[in-house]
Amino acid sequence: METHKAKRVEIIIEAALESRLTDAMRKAGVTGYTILPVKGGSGRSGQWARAGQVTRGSGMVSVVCLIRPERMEELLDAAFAVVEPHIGVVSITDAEVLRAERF
Amino acid sequence: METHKAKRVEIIIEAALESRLTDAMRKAGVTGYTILPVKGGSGRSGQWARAGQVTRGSGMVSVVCLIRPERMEELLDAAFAVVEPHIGVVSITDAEVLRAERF
Amino acid sequence: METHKAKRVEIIIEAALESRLTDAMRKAGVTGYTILPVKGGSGRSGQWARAGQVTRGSGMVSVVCLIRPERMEELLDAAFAVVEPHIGVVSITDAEVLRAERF
Amino acid sequence: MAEILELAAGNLISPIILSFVLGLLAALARSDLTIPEAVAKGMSIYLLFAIGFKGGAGVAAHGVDTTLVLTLIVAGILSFGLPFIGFALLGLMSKFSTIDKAAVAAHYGSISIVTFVAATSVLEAQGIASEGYMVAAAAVMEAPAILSALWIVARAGGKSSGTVDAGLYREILLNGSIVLLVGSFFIGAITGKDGLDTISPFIVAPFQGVLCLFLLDMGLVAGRGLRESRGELGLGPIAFGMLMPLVGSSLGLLGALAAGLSPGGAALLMTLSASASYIAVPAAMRVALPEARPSIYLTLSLGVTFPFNLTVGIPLYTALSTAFVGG
Amino acid sequence: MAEILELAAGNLISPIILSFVLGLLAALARSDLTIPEAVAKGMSIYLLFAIGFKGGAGVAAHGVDTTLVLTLIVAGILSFGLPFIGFALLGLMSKFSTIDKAAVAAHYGSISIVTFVAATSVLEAQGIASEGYMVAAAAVMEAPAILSALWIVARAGGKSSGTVDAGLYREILLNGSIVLLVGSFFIGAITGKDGLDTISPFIVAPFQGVLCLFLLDMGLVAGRGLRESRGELGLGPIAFGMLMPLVGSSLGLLGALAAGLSPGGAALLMTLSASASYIAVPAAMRVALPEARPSIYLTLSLGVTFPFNLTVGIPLYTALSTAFVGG
Amino acid sequence: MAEILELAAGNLISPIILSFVLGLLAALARSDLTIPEAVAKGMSIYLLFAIGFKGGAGVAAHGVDTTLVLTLIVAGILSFGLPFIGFALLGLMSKFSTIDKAAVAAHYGSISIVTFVAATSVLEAQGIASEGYMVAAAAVMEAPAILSALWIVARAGGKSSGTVDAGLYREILLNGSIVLLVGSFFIGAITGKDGLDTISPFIVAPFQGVLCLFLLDMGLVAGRGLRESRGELGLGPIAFGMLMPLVGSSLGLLGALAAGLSPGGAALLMTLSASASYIAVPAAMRVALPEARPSIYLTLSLGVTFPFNLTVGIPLYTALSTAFVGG
Ligand SMILES: Nc1ncnc2c1ncn2[C@@H]1O[C@H](COP(=O)(O)O)[C@@H](O)[C@H]1O
Ligand SMILES: Nc1ncnc2c1ncn2[C@@H]1O[C@H](COP(=O)(O)O)[C@@H](O)[C@H]1O
Ligand SMILES: Nc1ncnc2c1ncn2[C@@H]1O[C@H](COP(=O)(O)O)[C@@H](O)[C@H]1O
Ligand code: NA
Ligand code: NA
Ligand code: NA
Repeated sequence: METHKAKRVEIIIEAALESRLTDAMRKAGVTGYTILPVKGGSGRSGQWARAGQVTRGSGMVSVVCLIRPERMEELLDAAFAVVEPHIGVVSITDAEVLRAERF
Repeated sequence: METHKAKRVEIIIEAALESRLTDAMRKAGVTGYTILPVKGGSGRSGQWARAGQVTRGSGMVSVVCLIRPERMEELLDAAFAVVEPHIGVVSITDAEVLRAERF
Repeated sequence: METHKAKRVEIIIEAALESRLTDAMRKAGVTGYTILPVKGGSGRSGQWARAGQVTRGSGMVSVVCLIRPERMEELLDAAFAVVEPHIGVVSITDAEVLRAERF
Repeated sequence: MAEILELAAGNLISPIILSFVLGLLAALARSDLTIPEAVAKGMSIYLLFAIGFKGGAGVAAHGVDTTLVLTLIVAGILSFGLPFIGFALLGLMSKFSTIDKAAVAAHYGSISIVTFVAATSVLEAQGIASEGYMVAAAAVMEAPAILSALWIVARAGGKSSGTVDAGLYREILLNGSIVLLVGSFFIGAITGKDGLDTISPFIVAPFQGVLCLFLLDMGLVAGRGLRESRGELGLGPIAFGMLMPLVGSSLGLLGALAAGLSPGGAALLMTLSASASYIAVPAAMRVALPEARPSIYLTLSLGVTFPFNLTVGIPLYTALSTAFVGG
Repeated sequence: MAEILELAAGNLISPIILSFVLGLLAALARSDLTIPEAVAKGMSIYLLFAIGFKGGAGVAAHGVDTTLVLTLIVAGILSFGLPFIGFALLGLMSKFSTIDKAAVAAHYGSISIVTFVAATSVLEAQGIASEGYMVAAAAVMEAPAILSALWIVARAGGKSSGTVDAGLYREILLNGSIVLLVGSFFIGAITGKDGLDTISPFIVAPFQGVLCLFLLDMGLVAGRGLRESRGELGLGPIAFGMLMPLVGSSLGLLGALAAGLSPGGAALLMTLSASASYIAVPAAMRVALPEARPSIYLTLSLGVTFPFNLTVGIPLYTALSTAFVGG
Repeated sequence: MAEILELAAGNLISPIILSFVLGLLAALARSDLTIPEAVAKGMSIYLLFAIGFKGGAGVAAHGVDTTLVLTLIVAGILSFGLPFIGFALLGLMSKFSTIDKAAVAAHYGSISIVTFVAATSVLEAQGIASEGYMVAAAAVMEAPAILSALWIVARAGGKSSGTVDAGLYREILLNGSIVLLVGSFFIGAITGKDGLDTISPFIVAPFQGVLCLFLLDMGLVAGRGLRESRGELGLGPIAFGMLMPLVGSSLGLLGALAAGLSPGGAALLMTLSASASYIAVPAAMRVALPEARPSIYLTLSLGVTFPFNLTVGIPLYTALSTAFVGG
């Protein structure tokens, strides 16, 4: 099966910023992404879990974005502007995708 | 720790097709996979979110499958046959796994 | 944008062992991770789904950990000690991260 | 006419309608008010169980009269038939593709159970009795329309890449709502008044309140749908979303007269015919006709026809049925 | 005997049993009917809170009689002891490994709170009073069986790779159901009749209805479990799933006589002894004995013993207790 | 004074307080008892809807008196003003950074709706009437405090990297709780007694029971928060968490006298002023002042002030308001 090179960018960010991130992505021309719920986590700002959480419904989400390698910088710039002052992490993996025309 | 080469295939697909995809995978001899819930997303067919969704309970899921490199083509063929007429994306990453005997 | 090499370790494990795994990780000095809920899956021990599950609330979780390559062995050792007698899978992918000072 | 308007006005300021309006406004104003998916599903399970059980207990109390079989047959015919009319009307009123037209038509042949529930509570408030087995008629009308739509697509040579297999038919026939509605109907019919007495503090007393919260959620969902699909529908399709319920309910009235239903039962059959599915059919369409655009069929069903029926339709159907069926 | 059959028949057509059957059939027919996990958990929290509170309020009303301590001791002994009998019986009736046998045995020493709840509502329907502190007996019986099973494995030289640490013991003793049951029991006992009056429209009136939906879910889950593990259990183990409750309830009856319980209390202790855990013990087994196969212990507990108790067991235990304990 | 103590004691052994205590203890003992997020959200939607609707129906019944506008103005001023006092007090009682102090202050200017709900149910139990529009006062007090905090940060030259944009203001003003509270208030006001009668078996009868389970969850969450942030707060801040409600309620009392509220209304305005937000404000802080530490403001609001108000505060405010406002 024919596959095409792509980057898989995963952004773990506070739920309160989700719409700001996706807005910024759309402005940067990135219209394909998937948002996964997050159950809990731990980082420099401590540990948290959705269930035992003081403000339910806050918490974090994971935004996964498959993108052509040449478009990645734009995405990272847009994402970074939103994530920068906040907690959360951004990671990038090399990937391949089917149906490249969709990206 | 000893690790073994594998492929990580991630298929994001409409929930209505989940059982059709896993049936097809089983027919192709793939019996190991994990299904993650998806909270929302955006693609060529527009934006959607589980919470603000018109038909609750539809939405999408992410099927993650770790597989030996030599078995991947079969998996992709099986998956593609299900995904092809529908919306959704398929991506592949190089990975390594512990406990190779389980794959 | 400047990125730094990292490993992305993904551990799919029974929910009942979640706190044991994260405790072991913390003991090994790993304080950054994210836990994703899992909806269902299939493996050598058979198929299961959260919805049709006999003991609700058990099921599995996916623990994702971004870590500096040189720290990975410690993480794998700690994780393996917990996962070993139980069902579940561990996979590792090469990744890059922004804001390396956070890892 | 004055009576209809009065009824409509009385209906409009009921807590359930206002809850729907609240949800709609909140969504249009982009408030972050949301009802968790699990809670919304829980409420819909509650409503289905309650309405099925009460229908069954009603049948146990009043016995099965001869119109039961007739009503179910009429209901099946309506669900099979309405998509053809819908498809033809859309040919005149829209520029949709064959597949989009067929998908929309399927929604209007099938039914919306919340619209049905809202109608029963309007009837109750007015003290109009209705046949308990109307719940069974609702269940009968869920699925046939889907078959009609698939047949229309096949006949029109519109080729869809979707999957129409045995699995799909099972999913359609055994979908959760049908099974729960029919199942609780039988439980109600078997356990009768005793059963109803045991659980009526759960399924009768708080019913209206749960319905309010459920309609709040429907308003939120409809409002978000409208906002996202803004501009995708022309005036023609929107007019269709209000004309089709009138056509459907007229045929429902004829069917009710043919089956010999009471005025209350007739109002419910009219409501069922007028209402458009927003759960079972969309799910089937994603599998069978993936090219059909959800933004079209869901916006029409939930954003146009559902509010239309809730506000204008139900009082109108009730008035017409009491006028024409006598009572 | 005729009386028992009549009771059983009356029990069988109650809304709660029929709801369970509906869920079972829906799952076996592969309907997609599902109750969201969060809603199912919410209902089980409701049931635990309500049953605990009512038990406590009952104790506040009738006072602590001298059998209380005796009952709790007997309950603990039953939970500790039953796994040994279960393990021995499985040696005769199955070919399971030592670890599988011990895991199954642990389930039968512990209890199923829904079976208990169903029994209290059968007693209520028949106007048979029971001691409020039976709720405390239920809490006492949750955990000891797990220790017995671990001890059996250790003694039999069966080595499991599982984790038996301080964390495990805390999880077993402070698991959510025990804490909620005991906690609400104390709240009920402290606030007494006043407290009960304040919240009885929430915990008393709708109780039966919530129980119906909860059993619908249990039916769905049991049915899906049966379908998936089809063929994994032989006839021997299935027979065990029906024999063991009879053995357990007999010992429960002896215990009730020894402790001096009323007929209603005796029926409940019999039910507790006869029932098999499907929440607390399976979770502990995954940690402590990961090699034990869930498809065995869950299918037996939820697919065989639970329906057996619900349909045949409870009426039988009630009849026996009223016959033997007098009253 | 004796009266206050008696009230406090009576309050302390109510099911709702004990449910909170149960949750707190379970969390501190590290039990795995948890209420699913969706269920907790569902309950809070229920409480907001019920309290809003009842407030509105109250206004419909007793009419809008002249103090309404005055009360809303006073409420707005309190919410705007209290953060400045809080910020100043924290300057004396803590070593927090400017941003942390401002964030904490915002919480105390805003309100906790559950504290308000608990106060209304204490008033009800004592047969003290209160103005239905106090619900509107609660809604008015949610947001202004956030603006004060942002202004404080800006004035103090404390630069936060957070995002203060139009989106943030919309989120604050149209956040789900405000919309639901105000919306259901209007539904109640429009449909009046008829509306209330229709849905009172849902929003009135089971209200206290739902509140119990909700407070159980609050206890769990507060206990987990306390455990995780153990040691992060010094004695000064903890004292602040109990002093600030006293300061707030005193100003609330003055405001109530100025506006001419009844004793019941005054008690509620005192409670609102004394309570600290734990939903709307924390969410806004994460966006606007991300450097502010949640472990500080949440622990103070939910771990210190909430239990303080629930146990000591509400009976005190009720006693003071009846003493000072007459009635
Ligand atoms: N190394 C990591 N690997 C995976 N997720 C992380 C990592 N570090 C932080 N996170 C996630 O990002 C959130 C905030 O992290 P932090 O900004 O370090 O407090 C955590 O709660 C985790 O969900
Ligand atoms: N580039 C992408 N990266 C990640 N997920 C995507 C991407 N494109 C599409 N998706 C997911 O697939 C769904 C359907 O996409 P589409 O077929 O483009 O409408 C979206 O709602 C997303 O959840
Ligand atoms: N090859 C695989 N790829 C992804 N997930 C897997 C794989 N094998 C097992 N799993 C996950 O691990 C769980 C236990 O697997 P097993 O230990 O093989 O029974 C399954 O239910 C899946 O969620
Ligand atoms: Na219809
Ligand atoms: Na037992
Ligand atoms: Na305040």
